[in-house]
Amino acid sequence: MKLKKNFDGLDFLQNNLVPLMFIIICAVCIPLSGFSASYLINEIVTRMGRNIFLILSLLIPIMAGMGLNFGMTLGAMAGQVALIFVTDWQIWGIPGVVLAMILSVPVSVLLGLLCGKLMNMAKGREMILGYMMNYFVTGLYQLVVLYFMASIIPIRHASIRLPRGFGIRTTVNLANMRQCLDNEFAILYKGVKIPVLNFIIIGVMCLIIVWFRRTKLGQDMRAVGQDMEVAQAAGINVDRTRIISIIISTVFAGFGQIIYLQNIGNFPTYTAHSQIGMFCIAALLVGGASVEKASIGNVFLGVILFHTMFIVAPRAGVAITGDAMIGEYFRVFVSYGVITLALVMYEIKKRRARSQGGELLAQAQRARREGGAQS
Amino acid sequence: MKGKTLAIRLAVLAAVIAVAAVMMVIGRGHTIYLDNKTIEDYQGQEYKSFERVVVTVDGEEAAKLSKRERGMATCMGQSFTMTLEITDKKGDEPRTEVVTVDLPYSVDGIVINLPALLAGLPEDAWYSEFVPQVQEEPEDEEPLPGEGDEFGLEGDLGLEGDLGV
Amino acid sequence: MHEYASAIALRYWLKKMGYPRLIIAGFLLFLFIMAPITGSDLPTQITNVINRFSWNAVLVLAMVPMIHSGCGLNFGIPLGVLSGLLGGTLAIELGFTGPMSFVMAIVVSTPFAVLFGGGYGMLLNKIKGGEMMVATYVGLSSVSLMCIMWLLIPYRNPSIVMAYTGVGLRNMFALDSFYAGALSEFLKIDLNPLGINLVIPTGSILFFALLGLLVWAFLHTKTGTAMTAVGSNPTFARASGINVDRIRTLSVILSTWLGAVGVLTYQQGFGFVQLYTAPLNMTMPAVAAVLIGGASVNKASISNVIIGTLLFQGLVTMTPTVITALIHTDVSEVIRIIVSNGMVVYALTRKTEEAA
Amino acid sequence: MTNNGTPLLRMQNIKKDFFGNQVLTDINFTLEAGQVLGLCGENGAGKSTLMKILFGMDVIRETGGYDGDVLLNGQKTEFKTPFDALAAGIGMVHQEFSLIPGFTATENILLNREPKKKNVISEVFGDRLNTLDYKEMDRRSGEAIRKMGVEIDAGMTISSMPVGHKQFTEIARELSKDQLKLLILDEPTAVLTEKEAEALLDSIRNMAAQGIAVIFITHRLHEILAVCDKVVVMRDGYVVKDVPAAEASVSDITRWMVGREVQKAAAAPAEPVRAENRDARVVMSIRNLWVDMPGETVRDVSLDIRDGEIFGIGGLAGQGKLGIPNGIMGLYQAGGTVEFDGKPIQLNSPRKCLDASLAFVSEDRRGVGLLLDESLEWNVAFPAMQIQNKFLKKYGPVRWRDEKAIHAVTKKYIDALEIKCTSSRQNARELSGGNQQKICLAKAFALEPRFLFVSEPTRGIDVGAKALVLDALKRFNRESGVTVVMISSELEELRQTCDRIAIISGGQVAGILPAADSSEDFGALMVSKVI
Repeated sequence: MKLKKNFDGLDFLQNNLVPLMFIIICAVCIPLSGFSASYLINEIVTRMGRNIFLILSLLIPIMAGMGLNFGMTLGAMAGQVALIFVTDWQIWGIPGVVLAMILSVPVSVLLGLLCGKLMNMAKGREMILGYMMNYFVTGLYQLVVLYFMASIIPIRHASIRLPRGFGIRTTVNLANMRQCLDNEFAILYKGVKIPVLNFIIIGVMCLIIVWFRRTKLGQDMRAVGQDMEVAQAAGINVDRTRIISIIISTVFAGFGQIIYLQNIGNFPTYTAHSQIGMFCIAALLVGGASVEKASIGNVFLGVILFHTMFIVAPRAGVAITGDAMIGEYFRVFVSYGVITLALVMYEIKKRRARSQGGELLAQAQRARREGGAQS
Repeated sequence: MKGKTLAIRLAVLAAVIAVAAVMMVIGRGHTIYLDNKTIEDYQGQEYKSFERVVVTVDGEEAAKLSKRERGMATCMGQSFTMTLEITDKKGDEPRTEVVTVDLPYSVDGIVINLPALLAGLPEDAWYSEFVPQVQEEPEDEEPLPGEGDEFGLEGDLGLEGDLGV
Repeated sequence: MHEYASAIALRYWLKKMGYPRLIIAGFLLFLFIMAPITGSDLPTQITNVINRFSWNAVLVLAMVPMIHSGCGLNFGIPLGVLSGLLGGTLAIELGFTGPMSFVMAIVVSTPFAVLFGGGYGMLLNKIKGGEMMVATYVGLSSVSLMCIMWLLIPYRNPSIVMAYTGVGLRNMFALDSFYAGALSEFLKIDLNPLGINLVIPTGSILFFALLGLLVWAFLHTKTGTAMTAVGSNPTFARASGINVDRIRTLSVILSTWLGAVGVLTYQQGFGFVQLYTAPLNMTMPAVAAVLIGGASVNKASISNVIIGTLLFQGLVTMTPTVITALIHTDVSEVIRIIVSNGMVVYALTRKTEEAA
Repeated sequence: MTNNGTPLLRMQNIKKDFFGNQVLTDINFTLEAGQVLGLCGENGAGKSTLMKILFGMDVIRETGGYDGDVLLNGQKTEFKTPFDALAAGIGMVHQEFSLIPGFTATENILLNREPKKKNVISEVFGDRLNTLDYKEMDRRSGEAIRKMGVEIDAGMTISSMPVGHKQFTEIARELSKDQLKLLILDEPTAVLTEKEAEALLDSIRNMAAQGIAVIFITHRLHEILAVCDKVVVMRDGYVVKDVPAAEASVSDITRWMVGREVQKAAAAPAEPVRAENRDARVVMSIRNLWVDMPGETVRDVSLDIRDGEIFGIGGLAGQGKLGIPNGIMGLYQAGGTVEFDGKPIQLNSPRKCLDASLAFVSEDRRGVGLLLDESLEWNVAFPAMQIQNKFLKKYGPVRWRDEKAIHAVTKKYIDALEIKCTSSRQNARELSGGNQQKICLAKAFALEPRFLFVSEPTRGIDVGAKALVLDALKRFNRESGVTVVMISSELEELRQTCDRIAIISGGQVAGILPAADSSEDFGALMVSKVI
């Protein structure tokens, strides 16, 4: 009985504008950049391994109708706090990663709870609120890490303290857990290193998300996401459901940040999280997701396209203009531009449905009159 | 039912804490410094350094030590096993020994004197803690997070000026 | 009974002021009291606050028209800043110097402001209700686009282009021979000869007063009245025959233009032009200031601007000296971040009677 | 089916007032299991308030509860929330759909009552992580649909369903509740095609046969006769008739619904229709108007309004009477032709209408009519200032607000309309409903229009204020010779105020009658074209 959808070229174009644009950009830039295929693939595979988990954390709030969770940065900060402790305690390798994840959970839950509560106070403005929460919580994070750590919160090792005696150095070195996940079971194939364990973790995460959609909570979130009032009337605790979705997202973002940073091997203590939200959201949108709909497929496609663009843009920029900076700026512009475009399209779509009712009425009237004239 | 749920939750919480504890033990990293130095006077006896020691940890060669040299290896967990290929005197056939040492949890860097260890002396003879030199940091290191702060008051806050990764 | 009534009055007043504002005002008062005790010179402090006020007030004023017409907080102010930067750099490129370059910078930036503001306004009309998020990203993407443009536009003036290559503008350049102090030097009152470290940049303050008066006057005209009505209840305005979209676009253009003038005022006080990603750093102080001054997401007045800028800039200038002296740690940066962003979060979570 | 002769539901002496405004008085009726009760009455007769009481809606409690008893199986019950009512076996299908658009019919039918399967994770994190049992869901929704007796596709998403199927999904949802004993259907056929309505009636019979009692509210009277066992007619908060359906006819019910006490009816038209109006020229002619106003769709309306008269537009809620002024004044998308004073009026442009000296007092005072957060002065003077450049001082090209003139005109209307306020600078939000309505009138009067639409001028205001508002309108009409079109749900009010009254039904003009005609005639028109 399903309505058959006619394939409408224009519609397809409109719905997939962003991915198509990116495919074109990549297609133009890859040859210009002059990178070898194995280098490019190796880079992309590495970046997929470290980034996908973070992006997956965005899916659940979208399901609950809370839009793109700009507040995922809160989870990233929780992950960083955990990593600082783990580094200080000298726990290395995979045990260190696991311990950091466990430690990040209470912090993430607390921040997610705060964020979720505030978002419930600002329904319809969740995204801008989450965006502002980043900066607000960044302030709190700096207060804790820069002033409380090693003064109130014990930090043993002088090597990660600032020379003045308290606060954490501007860079935290994760040399002892660098790529410990990436290297476990890694396969080297024609110059491409495949971080198998990372992909196993990502696979498990995908399965969890698929499973989660089939749980009662997942069903409630979908209901809340589509119509809060109906869900409320049916007895679903809307506010609580929304808070839970943000908490889940924050916790997963914390894990994601830990996976991300163990790959990099060190992180700038005070800025590592600041761009992560922007990147993940841009990548997700590039994969064809929108503010109200996103799938696991969008995540994978998005990571591949976005990172390809990111890798090749500077070199391609040099090839075209002879100035490396232009490529750098260009890729930043494109990431922001994509988010802007997605937001604008979402807002316009929300308001478009209206004007069609009138046409139908006029037609019905005409039909009635013609029918009357004939009889 | 309530009680059961609570019990299950507590059990899971305990399990998570246990995992964390296990991680703290098995993931504890130590740096081990191996000295091939002569101990001149331990209870009146002298233990000569070996001509040459090749240290292998986890199948990888960690150090090749001649006389009076110091090697380094890293280790996770509370015990450290190494395979030593020892040449006592010049021209001798190397002999192989496997040595396992238990490491104290709270110490980051451990110095082991190999001749003393292999002679089977008590712990205080071969073990000492590695104390890193206090590095005098240049005091002018910029402690503040704001990257754009070089203009005194002008690094106005907010949308961090740091575009890109 | 009498006490009871006054308690109600007090509570009403507290509610009207809003707790965050009172806390900030109280904190600032505390700083002023502590300043002499910690050994910092009060007149110097006051000079700093007034100076910073005179630099920033116009930027904060740029928030007002858009809030009035119901477009929300203008997170897209970088667009205005970019128009100002274009005006400033082009005026210098065209060879103007001294105070004349300031006038020309405003003149040159005006068409850009109208163009950018017009386009931006039309975009915002398409997305009524979702302005703030889109505005933020319009700001971000336009700034990153202009980063490319600063490199590509063929500027020639050696005092502003990059030293080695001669192509593309510098990250930052001094305005000494151009419009630095164009306003602040005008009618400057300097009490240093009398032994008091107090300097008042009269010209800058007069300039702000003039613009503030213009905005105030505009809000009293027929069109200004319509603008307020559009912000207060767009459906009412539409039923009263107002072209809501046109009024909103006008308010955005006005905000953008004020943003352009605002950044030029800032630069003449500061003495330097900062390009590339610097415009992004202009947003939060302005938004936070107007909110601290008592504005909400859909109501703002000139007095909000004055009070807010004084409070915010007071906080920004006083904390480093006073708090550092008190606890021997410079937490000012962190306090600034927490206060300004916390203020915005607070404003966003307050329920507003939506008339849609 | 009855337990020892106790009826399933007994309403005993139910009384309810909203802040002194009596809306229900001594309601008594009973309902047996397996019976279908048809409940009818005009808008405002108290049907929905009664159902809200029965269903335990929050509004009732928030406005001070009710008097009298609701007996369920002989037990006195009082529901604190709709969920209590649901638990007790009462289901209600509201007029507005309460469905999740992206869910399938099955998912909606079992919304928040999905059968679940336990798993390891849910043991730890709680029941909400139980997985859904899709097989069981399909089975249960299938069962509910079978019970209903109408075929709908359980796997189809709501957003791609025709309207009728959405309605059936809602009904199936109630039927899927095992404990369901009593089902309330509030105008379920309003959105259905004739065929679907027929199917619905069948399914009602079907449900009744299975022992479920049904309260069926509708304006389509023939449906009541076709399916109901008994008919309860309400008017002005009273039950005026409670008879077996077999003993009633459509015309009986219509009469009961609108019939007034003899003396009351006689008093209806306050003034006789003025003779000169009968052949006054037509000042506005409306042809084939359609308006896309959600909930008040106008389909095809043609009207001629004569100069200087007070013209009433009445009809049941949702039939489109409100759409007419909103469409003409450009607030909702409209089509057709409207001529004023011989000149065509451009539709979809509020400005053009106002320029042509038309004015409109909206039924949505808070949303459209007022600037709640601005002063009364602004509210009164704003449209006149913007449209006619009144209350402005000119300095060259600058047009400056003339606060003095604004103050004066506001003061004038505050006095004339006896608006109670502390000062003319008070914010409109702080006024009571009646005074807010008067401000809306003052706003329109300040425009000095030649033609005035007034939509629901007395909605939500108390009796004293009602009389004042209506008097003010009449005076405005008589003294300034302004043509007034008044739209109201209250027929009596129209008959007291207007010269002629058009009744809108189904988005079309059902007929135009002089105010002096009998209530029964109006009643018949009201339900004549209901869709």
